[in-house]
Amino acid sequence: MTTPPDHSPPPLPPGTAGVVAVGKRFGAVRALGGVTLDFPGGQVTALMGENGAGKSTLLKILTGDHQPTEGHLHLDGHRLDLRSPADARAAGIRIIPQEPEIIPHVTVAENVYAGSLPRRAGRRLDRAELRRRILADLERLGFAGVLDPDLLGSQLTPAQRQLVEILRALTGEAKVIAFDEPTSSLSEQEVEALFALIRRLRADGVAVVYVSHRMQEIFRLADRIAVLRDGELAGVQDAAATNEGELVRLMVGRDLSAMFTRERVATDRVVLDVKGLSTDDVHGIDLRVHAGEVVGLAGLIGAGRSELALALAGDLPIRSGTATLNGKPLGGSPGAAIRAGLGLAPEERKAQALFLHRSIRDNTSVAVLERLRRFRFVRRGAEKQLAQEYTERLRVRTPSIEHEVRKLSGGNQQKVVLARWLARKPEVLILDEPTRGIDVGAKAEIYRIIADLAEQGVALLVISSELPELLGLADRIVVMQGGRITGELDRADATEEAVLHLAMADDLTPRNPSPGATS
Amino acid sequence: MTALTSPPARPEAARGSVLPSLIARLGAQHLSLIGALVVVLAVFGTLNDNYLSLGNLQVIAEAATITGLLAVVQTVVIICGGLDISVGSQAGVASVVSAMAFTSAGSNAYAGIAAAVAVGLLIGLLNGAVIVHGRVNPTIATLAGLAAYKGLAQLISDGRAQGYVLGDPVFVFLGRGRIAGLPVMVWLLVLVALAVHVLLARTDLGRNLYAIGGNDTAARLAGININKYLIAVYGLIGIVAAVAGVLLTARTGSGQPTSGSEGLELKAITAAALGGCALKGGKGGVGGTLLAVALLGCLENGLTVQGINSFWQNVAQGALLVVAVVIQQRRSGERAIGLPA
Amino acid sequence: MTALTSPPARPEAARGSVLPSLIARLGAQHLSLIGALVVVLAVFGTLNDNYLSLGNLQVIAEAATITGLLAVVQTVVIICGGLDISVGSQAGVASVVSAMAFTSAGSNAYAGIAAAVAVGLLIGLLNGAVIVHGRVNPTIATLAGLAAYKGLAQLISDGRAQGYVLGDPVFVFLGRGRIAGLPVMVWLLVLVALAVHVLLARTDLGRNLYAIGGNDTAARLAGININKYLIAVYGLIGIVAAVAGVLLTARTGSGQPTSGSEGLELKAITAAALGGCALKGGKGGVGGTLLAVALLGCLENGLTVQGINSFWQNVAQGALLVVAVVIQQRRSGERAIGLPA
Amino acid sequence: STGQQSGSGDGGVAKVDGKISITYLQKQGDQEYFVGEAAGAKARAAELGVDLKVVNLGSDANKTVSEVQSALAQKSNGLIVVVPDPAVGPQVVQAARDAKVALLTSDDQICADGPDPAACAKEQLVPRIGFSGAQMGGEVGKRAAEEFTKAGWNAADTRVISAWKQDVTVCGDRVKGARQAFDAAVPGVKAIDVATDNTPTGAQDKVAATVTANPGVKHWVVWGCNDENVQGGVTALANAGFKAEDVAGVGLGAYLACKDWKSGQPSGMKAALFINGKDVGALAVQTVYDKLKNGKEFPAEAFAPTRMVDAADWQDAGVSCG
Ligand SMILES: Nc1ncnc2c1ncn2[C@@H]1O[C@H](COP(=O)(O)OP(=O)(O)OP(=O)(O)O)[C@@H](O)[C@H]1O
Ligand SMILES: Nc1ncnc2c1ncn2[C@@H]1O[C@H](COP(=O)(O)OP(=O)(O)OP(=O)(O)O)[C@@H](O)[C@H]1O
Ligand SMILES: O[C@@H]1[C@@H](O)[C@@H](O)CO[C@H]1O
Ligand SMILES: [Mg+2]
Ligand SMILES: [Mg+2]
Repeated sequence: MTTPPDHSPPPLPPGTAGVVAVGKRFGAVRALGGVTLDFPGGQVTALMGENGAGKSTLLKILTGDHQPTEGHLHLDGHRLDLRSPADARAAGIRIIPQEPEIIPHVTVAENVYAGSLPRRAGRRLDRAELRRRILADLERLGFAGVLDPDLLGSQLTPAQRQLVEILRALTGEAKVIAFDEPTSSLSEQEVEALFALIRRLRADGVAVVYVSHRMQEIFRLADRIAVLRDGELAGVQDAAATNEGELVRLMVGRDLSAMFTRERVATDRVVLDVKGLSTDDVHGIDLRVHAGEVVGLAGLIGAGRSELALALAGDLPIRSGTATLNGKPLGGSPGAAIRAGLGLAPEERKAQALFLHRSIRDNTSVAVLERLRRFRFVRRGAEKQLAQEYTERLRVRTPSIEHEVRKLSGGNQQKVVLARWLARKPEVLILDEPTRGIDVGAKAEIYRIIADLAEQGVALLVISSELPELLGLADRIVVMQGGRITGELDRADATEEAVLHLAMADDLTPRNPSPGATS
Repeated sequence: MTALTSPPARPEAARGSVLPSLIARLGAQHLSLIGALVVVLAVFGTLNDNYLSLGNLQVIAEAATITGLLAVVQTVVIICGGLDISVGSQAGVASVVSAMAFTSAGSNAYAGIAAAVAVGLLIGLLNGAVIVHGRVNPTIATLAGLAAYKGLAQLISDGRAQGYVLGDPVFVFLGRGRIAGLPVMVWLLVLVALAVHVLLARTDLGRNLYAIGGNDTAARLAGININKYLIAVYGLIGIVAAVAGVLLTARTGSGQPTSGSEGLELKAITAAALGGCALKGGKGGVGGTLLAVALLGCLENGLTVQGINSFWQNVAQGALLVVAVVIQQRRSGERAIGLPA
Repeated sequence: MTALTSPPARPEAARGSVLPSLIARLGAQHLSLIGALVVVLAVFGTLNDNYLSLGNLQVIAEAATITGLLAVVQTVVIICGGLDISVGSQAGVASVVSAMAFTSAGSNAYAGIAAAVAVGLLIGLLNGAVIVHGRVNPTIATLAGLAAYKGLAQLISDGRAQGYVLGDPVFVFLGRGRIAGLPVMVWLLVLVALAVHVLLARTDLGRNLYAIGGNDTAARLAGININKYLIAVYGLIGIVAAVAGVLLTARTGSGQPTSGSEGLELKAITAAALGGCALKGGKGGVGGTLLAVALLGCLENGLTVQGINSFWQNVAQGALLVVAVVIQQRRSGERAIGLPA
Repeated sequence: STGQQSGSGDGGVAKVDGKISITYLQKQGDQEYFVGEAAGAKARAAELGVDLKVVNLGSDANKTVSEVQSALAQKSNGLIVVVPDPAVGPQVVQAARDAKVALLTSDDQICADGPDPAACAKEQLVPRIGFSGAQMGGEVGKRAAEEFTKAGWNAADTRVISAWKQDVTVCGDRVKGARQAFDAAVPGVKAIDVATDNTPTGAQDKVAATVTANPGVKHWVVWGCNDENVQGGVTALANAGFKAEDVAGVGLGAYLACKDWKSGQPSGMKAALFINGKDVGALAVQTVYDKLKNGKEFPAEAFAPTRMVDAADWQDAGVSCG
């Protein structure tokens, strides 16, 4: 039931922005073609589509970061020409970009107000006012305890970086706010605070654009749902009048098999054995993962899951306790851990995993080169074959495996990270937020690969902030809080409520953002 | 007034009275530099009675002024993610221009200074334009400038020292005058350093420079006009390099196309880096840079005063540079490329 | 065998016969350099009948060899995210050592060469160790090396040219010999360049170097032992800088502590940068660097042959550097600091 | 102030009773000639019981001012200076006078009240131990002309290569002197100016380029600022296939030329003007010592002995060849 794009009457509410016949090319790649779409004021318009469908590109055009190669924008009934993000900001258009951009050596407060710092006469920075403002905004937006305004940008966790971007967009007057996968590194608590915020924005008449791959979120928030496919508008749906199946069909052009389920194949053979392990921020971890088992690791922001993963992978020093893989001790260096049979697909793809200026092929093969070489020469044929195989299985949207990774969409970049580690086939594979930003179709494929690996006897430790995903995948869920394991749930007993209970053991009252108007 | 150093990570420290906070802040951030400085002063002071005399300290300060000026502006451009390798050549052009304009304006010092500053500004803006509009990497653009402006200085001067300014009271005042017992040159350095410090630490302009150097995408998305800032910063460098060139003329008595300015870029960059500027941008401050300038100046003077031959001086300077940085790195706990934490 | 350039973005092009593919690849990636080279050759070839003579081309090649060697290894270290500013000083040490060891071993050239290479390797490993274990930024560490090794060369030679090797057939062969009409020195450059190209483009070691320079955290987490690679790369630089030093001795007839090696670092870095190495690492290749070396060499020779005075030469070289890079940037469409896409 | 006193009339300088300290400030202290000069000065200072410091100024006029000030702050009794550029001279003179310290220059001349020694009133020239660039060049040019004539070359197929670093003032004086003397003796030979960086390799590359650009030339005369330039030029010619008998290089310094001669091989390096840096350094220290100890007035100008040497007589002349 595709509604053709249509912006004839009824008259648009004030604050409506939109694009008319907009297209964008990057060299030979056509990212967008002829998209006409409105974002009405006082409504949440969700934007969906497979990885690489053009969602981020559309938002970047809307916010002045990219200039369209065809078509134009409008706001409040006037044609809009944006030559820079500054123009867009001035017009009242904001974005929370897919990848947070943080300034490393300045404080959170300066990060948030960069470009519009409060000042006194003579351009003197007004530090008192800056402090007042950040505290007020943190309070108003419900992030008061989560983000210390004096922290430096370089000290922030991925979730905190995301919060900085949200704060940036929500300060000052805004007519249009675009969220590009804002929840992909947030945990439940922050997600709830964010949703409350978005609802308030809508009530204030702001036009909200919301990009996400998470169906649940979309149906909780959106008034309208626009679907992009291959850079074109596949349809616009009324949220109340559509369903998951229909959206998926619009996105991928076919039906997807029903909910993912897998059988338990775990053996009794312990592969990864962690005893009393502590690092600087993680304490007394006891954990076993068996061959063929998928263990899920749940927790809120800063629970210490990523830190545990990095310690096992040899990148953070172990202060006490032991970790062994098939009896061989872990620790030392990432190289040693990999040689011992451990693989880690880390959490932050750009900072920790990708070589942005290298090809998909290079990025896929980097951890398996020693299997692909003869003497020390890389066997190009074998390498290409490997990269080709995973690029196809994970449905990476790219003209060729020689494409530079920086030119891929966020979700497709994530697939390349996974391809590297899936290709490596280690005995223990740790996946830290593996489906961050990944579309529905590819998610299903990744789940299938995880299931295959388990069947082949690989021991898997999956860290995810998306609880439904963990519940569907894991044989067992281990929950962390404050650097410690607070409990463990078997597949049969695991429910969202049970996991959340353990994740917030001390503080079971959800912090509701304080009421108050947003601007 | 806060300390002469990079912006406070914890603004609380910036409160309180000026001097103790200044010392506390400089101390915490630059302990290794201060330690090295104390060691250098103590060692040479013990070996030589005159080393710590007021006279010698003034000599050290005066000798370090021109490098200091260039190091201060180098700090600014490094903070915003650039680099200027052409500062020495720029100073050379300014030196020659100041002397030649002075002469042809009938021994008018103000004409000489104005001409030098104007030319410096022009060159700086040209550098900025090449980098911003030509999209040339700052290192390469100013590497090219290093050669081109040197050639320019040689061409306009025919490769020879130009003019003679020692008969002029203004130049003599700049080169030899004192105010309140301190050389005029040193006052100039103090003024420029303070102004740049205030710019960096206390104005929104300065904070935007840290943003640009720390993450240019973030800065752009925040609506900061990076191009304008970069061009302005290179323009500022041009002006300060011109002041350095004028001082060169005042000190040596004539306009020098290359002598006295060659190699200044390396000294300025060394001081900025030793003072804590991260070469990839976004970090650093005037305080650290000045400390580094002082350290290098005291060391050089001490070695010379002790009659150490210049070959050993090279070895000693290289070694000290490494030692100071090693200590600094260990303290800051920062991970250099690829090292385990 | 594929072209002398960074590992192929499109390996398809590497198939087919060697020469056309080489030209196609170099051409596509370095059109502005090739364009500039053609212009330079055409202009000076028209102005002067002998410019394009075999003899003069050999002179150009020979004059560019030492810079070329250092530019090739500079390419490697820049690719892995480092820099070596001390290569010139290293070559100076090696030059002096080769001549002194030659003399004290009773005019044994092999002893001279072996001693120089051994010392070069040691210095290189020392640089690597300071950077890796001392956690010192490569620029600062080798800036210190620039001073320290220069002092070392001066100390062991007492600042004087050492020995006389032109009576020795091995040194004469190195400095003046030809094989198949090509100077031995040039053969050496070709050999080193080919070896480094194969290392970078065809082996897993080379891949890992690009990875380290592209994203050191990612490289570490992919299991690459960055420390080992860095130390090895600086060791390699030490060896090649020593070879350059030996050639310096062979060409000038005696061991030169500073003469002939001072300033080589800037030339090498300029060539690597002009050839397409990104100074922040992860990008570049031997092909582009060699093209840049050729371009700079042909330009310098042409200007000299035309009798252009050295002041204009500086201006011309600076201007050419900017023009070539501007064209290159425009073509690659890459965003320099802060520009809109 | 300055105008009143004559260059030598530094009347305020008192005799020194205790240990005398002298600072020797040299341009290009890492260059072979100056390394020798420093060695000669140190040896003589040791004999005389003088406390001597040698400071390398490189080619930095600004550092000259700083180091003069530093030496004065250190209470040196006497200064000997080789300026990187004569234009900085008046500053040096002024500082020394203000401090009432004895000032002698070595090698290069400076003027008390103006940047150009050539345009200086005689009484304003600072006393000096050294040599005259023009005069040294003249000797080089004269010898080059003799070599040309002796070889029986003709102007048509001979070229002169004149190699120097074009922004070093004293280099310009030397090659100009050489040119004048040469032209006066054998007119009509074309000369090619080659811009170098004053290093052997730099000169070699530039001369090599020049040579291929002039294919008709059969014989070459080479001179330059110093031995580095001439040796580099001669080596380039050898590499280009010119036989020793087709090249007449006349060096300046003899410290590199002697290496060719020592090897006993035929060389295009036909002669060199030997300036004994050691003697200059020793004489300078002695002169300042005599003034401070015994009140003996500075001579206005004392020339270091220079001597044209060649493969046959360099050893007799006392050239030490490292
Ligand atoms: N509020 C906070 N402020 C600053 N640092 C924090 C905070 N919370 C956690 N950290 C740091 O984060 C690290 C532990 O978080 P880690 O990233 O391992 O957790 P996680 O469970 O993976 O959560 P996340 O979803 O944030 O990745 C530690 O280094 C800790 O010091
Ligand atoms: N800077 C760029 N250079 C070249 N191609 C680009 C660039 N940015 C985006 N593309 C291409 O444009 C297409 C659309 O990308 P976009 O980032 O808009 O996708 P998306 O819908 O946001 O995907 P995701 O869900 O993975 O974030 C992709 O094919 C991508 O490879
Ligand atoms: O370079 C020369 C040196 O060779 C010697 O001749 C003395 O004067 C210097 O300028
Ligand atoms: Mg996207
Ligand atoms: Mg995490």
